[in-house]
Amino acid sequence: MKVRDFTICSNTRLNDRNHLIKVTPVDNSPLPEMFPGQFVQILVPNSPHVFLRRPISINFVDEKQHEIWLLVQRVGEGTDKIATLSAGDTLNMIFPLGNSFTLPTTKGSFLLIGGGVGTAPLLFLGKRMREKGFEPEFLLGGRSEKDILQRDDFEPLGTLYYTTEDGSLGEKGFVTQHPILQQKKYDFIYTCGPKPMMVAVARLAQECGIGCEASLENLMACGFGACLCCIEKTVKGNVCACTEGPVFNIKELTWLN
Amino acid sequence: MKVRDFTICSNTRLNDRNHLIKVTPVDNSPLPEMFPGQFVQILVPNSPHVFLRRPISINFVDEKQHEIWLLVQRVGEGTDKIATLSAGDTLNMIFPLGNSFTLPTTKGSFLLIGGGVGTAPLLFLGKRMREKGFEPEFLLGGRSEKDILQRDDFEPLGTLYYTTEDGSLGEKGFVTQHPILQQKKYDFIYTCGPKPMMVAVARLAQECGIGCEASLENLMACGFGACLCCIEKTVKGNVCACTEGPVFNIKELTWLN
Amino acid sequence: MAELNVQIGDLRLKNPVMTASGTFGYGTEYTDFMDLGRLGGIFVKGTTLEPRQGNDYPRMAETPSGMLNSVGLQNKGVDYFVEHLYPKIKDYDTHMIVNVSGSSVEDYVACAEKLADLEKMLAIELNISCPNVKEGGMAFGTSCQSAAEVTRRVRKVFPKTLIVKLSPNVTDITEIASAVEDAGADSVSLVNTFLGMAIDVESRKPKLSTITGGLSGPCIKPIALRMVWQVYHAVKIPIIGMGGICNWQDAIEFILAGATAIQVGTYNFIDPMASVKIVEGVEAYLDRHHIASVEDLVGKMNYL
Amino acid sequence: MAELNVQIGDLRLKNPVMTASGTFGYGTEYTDFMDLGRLGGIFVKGTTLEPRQGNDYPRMAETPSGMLNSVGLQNKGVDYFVEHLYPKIKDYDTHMIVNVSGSSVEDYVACAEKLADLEKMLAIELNISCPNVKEGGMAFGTSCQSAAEVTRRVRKVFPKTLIVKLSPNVTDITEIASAVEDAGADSVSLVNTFLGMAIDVESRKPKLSTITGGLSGPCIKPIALRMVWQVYHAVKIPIIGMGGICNWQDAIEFILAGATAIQVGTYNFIDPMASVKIVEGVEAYLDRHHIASVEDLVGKMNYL
Ligand SMILES: Cc1cc2nc3c(=O)[nH]c(=O)nc-3n(C[C@H](O)[C@H](O)[C@H](O)COP(=O)(O)OP(=O)(O)OC[C@H]3O[C@@H](n4cnc5c(N)ncnc54)[C@H](O)[C@@H]3O)c2cc1C
Ligand SMILES: Cc1cc2nc3c(=O)[nH]c(=O)nc-3n(C[C@H](O)[C@H](O)[C@H](O)COP(=O)(O)OP(=O)(O)OC[C@H]3O[C@@H](n4cnc5c(N)ncnc54)[C@H](O)[C@@H]3O)c2cc1C
Ligand SMILES: Cc1cc2nc3c(=O)[nH]c(=O)nc-3n(C[C@H](O)[C@H](O)[C@H](O)COP(=O)(O)O)c2cc1C
Ligand SMILES: Cc1cc2nc3c(=O)[nH]c(=O)nc-3n(C[C@H](O)[C@H](O)[C@H](O)COP(=O)(O)O)c2cc1C
Ligand code: FES
Ligand code: FES
Repeated sequence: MKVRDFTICSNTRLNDRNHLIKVTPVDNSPLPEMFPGQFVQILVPNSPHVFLRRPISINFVDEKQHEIWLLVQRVGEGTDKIATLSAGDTLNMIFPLGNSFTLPTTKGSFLLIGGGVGTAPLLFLGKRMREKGFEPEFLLGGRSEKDILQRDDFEPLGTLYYTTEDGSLGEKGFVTQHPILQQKKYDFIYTCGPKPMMVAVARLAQECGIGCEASLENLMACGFGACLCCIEKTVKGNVCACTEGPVFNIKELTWLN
Repeated sequence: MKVRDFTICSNTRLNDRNHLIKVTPVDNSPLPEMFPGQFVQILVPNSPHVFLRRPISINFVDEKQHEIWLLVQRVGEGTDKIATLSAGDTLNMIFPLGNSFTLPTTKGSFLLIGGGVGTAPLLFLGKRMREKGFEPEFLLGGRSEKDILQRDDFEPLGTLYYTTEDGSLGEKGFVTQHPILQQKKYDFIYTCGPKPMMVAVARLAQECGIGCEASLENLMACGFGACLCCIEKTVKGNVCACTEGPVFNIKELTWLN
Repeated sequence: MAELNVQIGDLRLKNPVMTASGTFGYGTEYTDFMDLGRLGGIFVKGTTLEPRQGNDYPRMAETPSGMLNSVGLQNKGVDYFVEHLYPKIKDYDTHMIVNVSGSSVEDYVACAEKLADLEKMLAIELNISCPNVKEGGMAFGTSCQSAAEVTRRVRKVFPKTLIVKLSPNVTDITEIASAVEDAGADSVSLVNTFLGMAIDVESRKPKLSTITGGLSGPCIKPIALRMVWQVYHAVKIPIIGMGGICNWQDAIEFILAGATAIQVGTYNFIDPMASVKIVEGVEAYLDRHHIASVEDLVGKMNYL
Repeated sequence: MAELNVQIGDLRLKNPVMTASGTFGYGTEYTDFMDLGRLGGIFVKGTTLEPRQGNDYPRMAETPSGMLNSVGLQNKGVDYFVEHLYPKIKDYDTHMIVNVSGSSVEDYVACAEKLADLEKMLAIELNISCPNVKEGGMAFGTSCQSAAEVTRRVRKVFPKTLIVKLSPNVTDITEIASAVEDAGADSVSLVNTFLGMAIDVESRKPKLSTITGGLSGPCIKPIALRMVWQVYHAVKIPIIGMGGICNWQDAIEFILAGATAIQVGTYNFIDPMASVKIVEGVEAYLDRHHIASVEDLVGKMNYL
């Protein structure tokens, strides 16, 4: 874990609520090794009402450009202030934080299911899987076509399936209603998105006997194990989502009990 | 009094600590009548630590351009945030606030003594005096030449005298040491600047039997008479500097008792 | 359109949004900014039997999300109020409520008696919680006995709506609330300011002439809200909640916690129109949530 | 270079800057960010006789310039601490101090007894002020009698430096401070969190699973500072001050008000290096003001 200032290289608005922000260390210092599922804690600048840092997933690590990508959805003052920064502005981050998705060890079929801005860590995961010779498939869901983010970035990584609530892209409905889930038997599912979606995915995975990891977005104060505020109830008792998570195997969680 | 959003037309850095900011109503609405000595209360944007508004004098009203000028010295987070705004940014202000300098009613010789950023309201006062046919003279003091602000704007309004602590412009020393004060008998002095300077000016005026008004910079919470925090002890008891001031005749003050 | 009326003692307020004593002058200071008739009520500056000059300058210090003040009840006394201020404000289209302060029980009683005679003064707020005066003030509000005593004595001479304003600087605010309820208060308002201080590290001097002063603003909101919730479960009389309210969300929080009405204080300095905006925001919230009357929301926090 | 050493009971601290219990884990969480040896001391997480799971999620809510928490003393119990954690932390080059919590006097005593045997544990901090547990906790810290009682009983079994941590949720903190001083405490630390709450207006649910929780951060600083100043004038034992300290200016304020040492709490979450920066800032301040030792500054606020 490090605390470091980053320069914003670019800030691209993807749709009305989502921004893709690419950052590089101010001092050009080397980036430590980072793993898919890990996150950063951002000090929100210029904000009258935000006191604590804000956790944001590592969306992608571009080693060549020496950049970390962050996908930020504006939901309140913190994400708003972050999303309105411009190229050249500085951002202070604690990083990398948390555990990470478990990469497969044997060949198989893998589905990465993301909803809304929850697709963020799946891009990085897909890339790493691809690099290790796996063939990830992606099932991305959103309210409508414009809510499916970074399609161009996902494209080269594997087969893409979509669901939208209004049917404007892919199947109409929720991710768990996509026919591919009936048609194909996956070996493992990775998921990140709104909690109701992840619970539905977890239920489906359990029913079909498919292994599944989910990335949680519990409220956090510190992000590095000091405050014990972010706990998730697991079969082993309360554990910190920021250090023992944010990625959990659904078998450890008590969601379905 | 009104609360209104203003657009920043320009922000010019005058020296390392001082900025001249020109603003115009966002909605182009007419400006109410304003008088020299009055001030505005600025809502500081983007500031994590500033809670209350910040009082700033009306430096000048440019009727033609429909602009109010503000001279802002960076001394803390509030003035810092204001000074780093750019053309196009919005500023919310309550204005105009306070009483004003008393314009002369009969011809005579008048000296306007300002120190540092305290010269701010004297530009507007000098302009109004000039318009009414009076011939104001100005005695401006600062640490060194670069601290004497807006010389070009003062130039057309009347004779200028300077003192600087390092002698880089005009006489070396404090304003009260300028020889003109010995050479010439003024009918009235107007002053604004650091309190020790104003006290020295007041003492000198009293000794020489010259009438004198001073503009105070008491700490303020509201700026419009509601909180009773900004009081000045006067011969009539505690009064609000924001409504019964900021301009006081030195005879009302208890500074010299 | 949701019903905004609420009842405090004998007062029917057109809406639950009022302004807090010491932050709204006599209302007149705000007429440039709004139509005062939009408000449920206005609590005017703390008024004492004798005129008071208040404390020395400096009386104010900014703090994180708040401010300290040590005004010390500067006012021209109740007689001046009755003669010169009351005539000016009595016809505002809202309830004008005087905040009565004192340094002895006799002071409170004498002051309340004079105000009882004023036709348009339908309520007073007994300030037994001012931290900025040497004698009396907060001392009355930090013991059940003295709080009850001053309430009982004022109750005898003041037949109209009697609101008692509680101090948060206590171990258990519910005890004090119950004591003043038993002593005849029609309503409690809470909270007054928290005793705090600040030091300038370069001069090493306190930032207030009185060393300590009263802390107000959003910083105190979580504590004030907790106290309202506790008092709601301890008394039957209506509660007027305050402490850091800046917007309609804050107001709704206090109402859910158990406040029948609320007061906006410090935030008036920052946005003089805040109280009127809150009236609008509360109304829109009720409509959006299909709640027929604000009274249906009082104390209706959902439990997890 | 100014002298930064200060004395708390039998402890000689290399500097007055420590970190607050519950905000600094067991120190290990911060080793990536700093050399722990730069600190005067580290107060580890609240430890109880039996393991505790703490309260349910959600346990945290952001508030203006602060946060509410209701962690509820989640910890693996004193035996686990002694066996598994103490060996890991005992050789850090700073004082490690355990924050001892309990729900009965017997708990506190049993816990303190076990810690008394640890060679490198030179002090404990008795937490009689936790607002987030159903039984005991804050209840001990809000009455002189129970505060004195638990202090006296622990004093008997714990011969090393005994620090008692006070609750700010009281009418008169000086009474409690005096009571624990008389009962044998070597030092008092203050303040713990203020009891507060927050409600989500859309769901109308409390933001914490426990409804109320402890408020910390810069928002409470003015009140905490006032309490330190009051206690300084009431007791002779050294005071450890805390509540919203974020930078060296805040630390100097507390020292001027009467704190011999300070603790940094919530702000560690925002800037994990804050405490080390404060050590540097305090030193620079002393040098700039030509003050030979930080002990010369304790309680040296100038009066107006
Ligand atoms: C490990 C982790 C990774 C995350 N990754 C991303 C990411 O890559 N991109 C992204 O846009 N967001 C991500 N989030 C969520 C993001 O942290 C929150 O949206 C953000 O903190 C909200 O801050 P705010 O000030 O904008 O909104 P606030 O004003 O604080 O809150 C606005 C609304 O959002 C809710 N909210 C706030 N924080 C959370 C949270 N942590 N979980 C659920 N609801 C919340 C609040 O209850 C409120 O209703 C992540 C969260 C975690 C814990
Ligand atoms: C009627 C009036 C007119 C003013 N006109 C101008 C003007 O035209 N241009 C200008 O630059 N400034 C003016 N000031 C002063 C200005 O308001 C303060 O400098 C500003 O509020 C400081 O805010 P800050 O957040 O930058 O500094 P803070 O962080 O609040 O304070 C920084 C330092 O400045 C001191 N300070 C803060 N406010 C005041 C004050 N009101 N008086 C004296 N010292 C203060 C503080 O004690 C502290 O030492 C005026 C003040 C008043 C009352
Ligand atoms: C400058 C100032 C003056 C005050 N004067 C009084 C007063 O005279 N009487 C009183 O009962 N409360 C007084 N108060 C307290 C407020 O009425 C209110 O109880 C408190 O500020 C908390 O609300 P807030 O956080 O919304 O400001 C004063 C507060 C401020 C900030
Ligand atoms: C998340 C959290 C957990 C805490 N846990 C404890 C604890 O276990 N024992 C204790 O005595 N104080 C605990 N505290 C209180 C702090 O030690 C400190 O007294 C308080 O937060 C005030 O200081 P601050 O404003 O600098 O945070 C905790 C505070 C926080 C924010
Ligand atoms: S967020 Fe602090 S322990 Fe996880
Ligand atoms: S600043 Fe509020 S009365 Fe003057």
